[in-house]
Amino acid sequence: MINRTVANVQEALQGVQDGMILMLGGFGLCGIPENAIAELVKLGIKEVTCISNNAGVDDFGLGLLLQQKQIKKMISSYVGENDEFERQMLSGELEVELTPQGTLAEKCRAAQAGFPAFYTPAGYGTEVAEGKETREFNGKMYVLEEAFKADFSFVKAWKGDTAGNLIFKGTARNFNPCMCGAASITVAEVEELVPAGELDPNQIHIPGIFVQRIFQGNNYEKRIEQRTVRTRE
Amino acid sequence: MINRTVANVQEALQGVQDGMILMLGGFGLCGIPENAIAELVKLGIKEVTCISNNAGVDDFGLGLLLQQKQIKKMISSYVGENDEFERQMLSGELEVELTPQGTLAEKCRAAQAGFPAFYTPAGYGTEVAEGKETREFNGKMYVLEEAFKADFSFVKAWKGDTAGNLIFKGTARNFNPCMCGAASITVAEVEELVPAGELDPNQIHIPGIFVQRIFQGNNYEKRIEQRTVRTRE
Amino acid sequence: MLDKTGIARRIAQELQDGYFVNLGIGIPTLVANYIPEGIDVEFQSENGVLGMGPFPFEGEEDADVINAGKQTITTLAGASFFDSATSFSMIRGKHVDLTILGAMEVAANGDIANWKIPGKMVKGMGGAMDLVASAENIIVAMMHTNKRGESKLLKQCSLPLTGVGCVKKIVTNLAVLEVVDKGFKLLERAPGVSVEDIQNATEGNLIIEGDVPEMTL
Amino acid sequence: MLDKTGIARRIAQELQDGYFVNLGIGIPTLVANYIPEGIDVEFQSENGVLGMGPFPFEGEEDADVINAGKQTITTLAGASFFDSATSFSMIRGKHVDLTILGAMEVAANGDIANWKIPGKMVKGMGGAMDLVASAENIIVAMMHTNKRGESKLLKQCSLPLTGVGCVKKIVTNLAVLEVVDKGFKLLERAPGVSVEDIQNATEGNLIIEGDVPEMTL
Repeated sequence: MINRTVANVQEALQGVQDGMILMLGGFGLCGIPENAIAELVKLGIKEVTCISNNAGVDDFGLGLLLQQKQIKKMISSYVGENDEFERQMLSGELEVELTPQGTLAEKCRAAQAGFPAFYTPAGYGTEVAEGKETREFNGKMYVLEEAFKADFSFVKAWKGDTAGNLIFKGTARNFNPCMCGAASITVAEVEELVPAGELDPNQIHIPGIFVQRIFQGNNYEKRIEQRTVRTRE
Repeated sequence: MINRTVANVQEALQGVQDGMILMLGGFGLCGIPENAIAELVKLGIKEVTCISNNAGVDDFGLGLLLQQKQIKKMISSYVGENDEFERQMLSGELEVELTPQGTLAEKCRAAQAGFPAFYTPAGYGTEVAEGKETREFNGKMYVLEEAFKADFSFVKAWKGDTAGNLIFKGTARNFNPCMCGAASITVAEVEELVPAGELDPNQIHIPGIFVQRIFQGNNYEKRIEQRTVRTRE
Repeated sequence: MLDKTGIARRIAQELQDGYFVNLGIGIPTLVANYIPEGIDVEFQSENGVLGMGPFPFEGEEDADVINAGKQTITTLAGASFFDSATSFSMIRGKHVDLTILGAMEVAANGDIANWKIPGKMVKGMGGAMDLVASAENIIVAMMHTNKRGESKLLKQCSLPLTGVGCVKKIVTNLAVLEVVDKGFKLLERAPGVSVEDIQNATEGNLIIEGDVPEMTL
Repeated sequence: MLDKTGIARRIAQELQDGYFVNLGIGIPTLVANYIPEGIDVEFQSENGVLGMGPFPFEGEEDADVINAGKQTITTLAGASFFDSATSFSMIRGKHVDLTILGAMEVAANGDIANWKIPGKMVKGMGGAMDLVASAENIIVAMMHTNKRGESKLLKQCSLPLTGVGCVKKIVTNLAVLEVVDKGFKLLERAPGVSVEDIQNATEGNLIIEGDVPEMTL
């Protein structure tokens, strides 16, 4: 077994530099790599490009990096819940590449799987397709989208083992598996790190080969953005 | 919950006709849809095209359909263990499209995921690429491969529920998940069919949306092709 | 005239037994509350869940189980969780039977705009571009006019598009319309709304054939 | 001169700590028996397993747990099972560090042929085309000559290709060779084999620089 563990978040982020392209898992605040984000803030890494479906909220998630003006460019599908994001984008301080959500996921998966590009119907006829090759297959139009290239990928899993195998929980899975192995170095933080052999090999969501560094995260807040409930009758 | 169960293999195969394109899961004899194959033999369906990584062995798996001359064309990556296959192919009785294994898997996955085509490096510069578009991305050459189009997909899972959710076991997983939802109708046979709600939603390998019909299989032989063992010291 | 709940109730009548349905944020989310009796449908949310149930009881919220609107949810028997790539395989691969989403503008040729007002508002397209480019069956749920009283059913969209020629049906507070070759075909009027009311609120070509029935809810 | 076991032992010296390795059918499979002490490697098999262990004890074979050669296997702590698409994501995405496979012919430009003899034998390419087109690091394990005594290290392949310009290193019963710009560079001789023996058995351009050491096993 190849041991993928590192001692802590500091070791996990070694090599992260200003100007890098970073992938970050999560959907809204669900399943985000909270420890890695906190460390990026602490390190004061600047001018980074972040590939992430959302940009957190004003005071949590990637919103923390936005507040510190650490982000040069965001590649996301949705920014609806973040006022600071919208402000920086409309003022031109922040470069933003809005990408359809399924295209965003597949651009990660293509990088993970060694596909240079793929054809998707999403965005055909819209400004997303401007400057991109379009092509007809079987009477339908498609846009050619290229795989992402990133330096680091930060993901959050529920359980992981020392071999780097990951299991996600509920909808906290989202973009995390697609981003594993999609960057030069994939860093996974987990709620529970167990010795290799404890996880059922049949139930691994992401095999350790896609993960370079894994560590036991801590102090997860797991904030809820929209607490919606029903009352007992 | 949308109920995907059918009573038996007969009901599961309703609508299968001569000349259709069929996908069949399995790698060698591991994880093949034994019940569906037996029924195809019994029904005497003719002139079918089979998309399957292998063609079984002379007296089991798809080899049974080859013996009965039911197959017009095979699309496979490997035929090494089947003498009748090799004989029919070399004599020209059987049309064969040999496809690199990763390309075969991805042509299924592309059909499942709504991608019309993809670029892969596999086969560039070989006869597999003849007549196909090739293209350079980042200094490397790729071949354009199109998604499969199939009428029925027959897969075998370990456990399944009435909603069509599937869990596979060990390396019997192989092509089965990639073929789910890759044909007009996906038929899953399972070793154990349980009521919806019994499987952990976090541990489903294939969600029921990719499966149209599911049934409890029986009499699985699960033959071993190469029984290799070590002796206790 | 319908309120948002009424729109959702009318759209719920479009659900058919065995449908897998993706509901957008806003009015579409309400559709789940009005599933006709005797049919089974399953709701997919593009953040990675199939088989969504109602909101959780207070105290039972799980931060790891949300829908695409970031609302806490529950799951029903037979549910499954999956990653974003798989989620859009369901959508792009046409395994989802019906998509219901909101819009800022719809054009008579089926174009839809719902993600951006240049220089003013940019929410992002989220999964909407994938959904509208892929689905065979798209219903738009929206008010017939915007806050300034201007029609949202146009000859041509003025805002950046989300997708081209994809909308099949529209349910508004005033009417049910089908997108056909030459414009919006009026299928039903909302209770108490006249054909003239609808005509006045519709900028794009409105096609009226024979008597237009009032919808039943 | 080496036997098949010897070839496997020599190739095992190429393994490095932390390598994920894909082993082809035949001689490559034997490499797993000679992992150098003190390093950790993991074996991937393209039918969907990472972390392969030794063959099972008699009576413990599981029909659902095999390798790409259809042999019954076991798994080690930290192993995982996955589907074929994911398996080739590992291969195509360059997550597998080293590929070791057999060949019928290798050319001086790195071309390889190992899947078909037109009109005579067609085994199929299996995963070999994906492996050779993707891997950065490919070692071919084979006999230096075929059954008729003809060289398998050629100026140009005569059989249908599996991949172009991809082979980096070759370990045969006679020698270790590296594929360089102008041909096969002789790195090591097998025990008891002379440079002349290797020259005589090599049709493609053989590059000999200085004294060629005998390999140590």
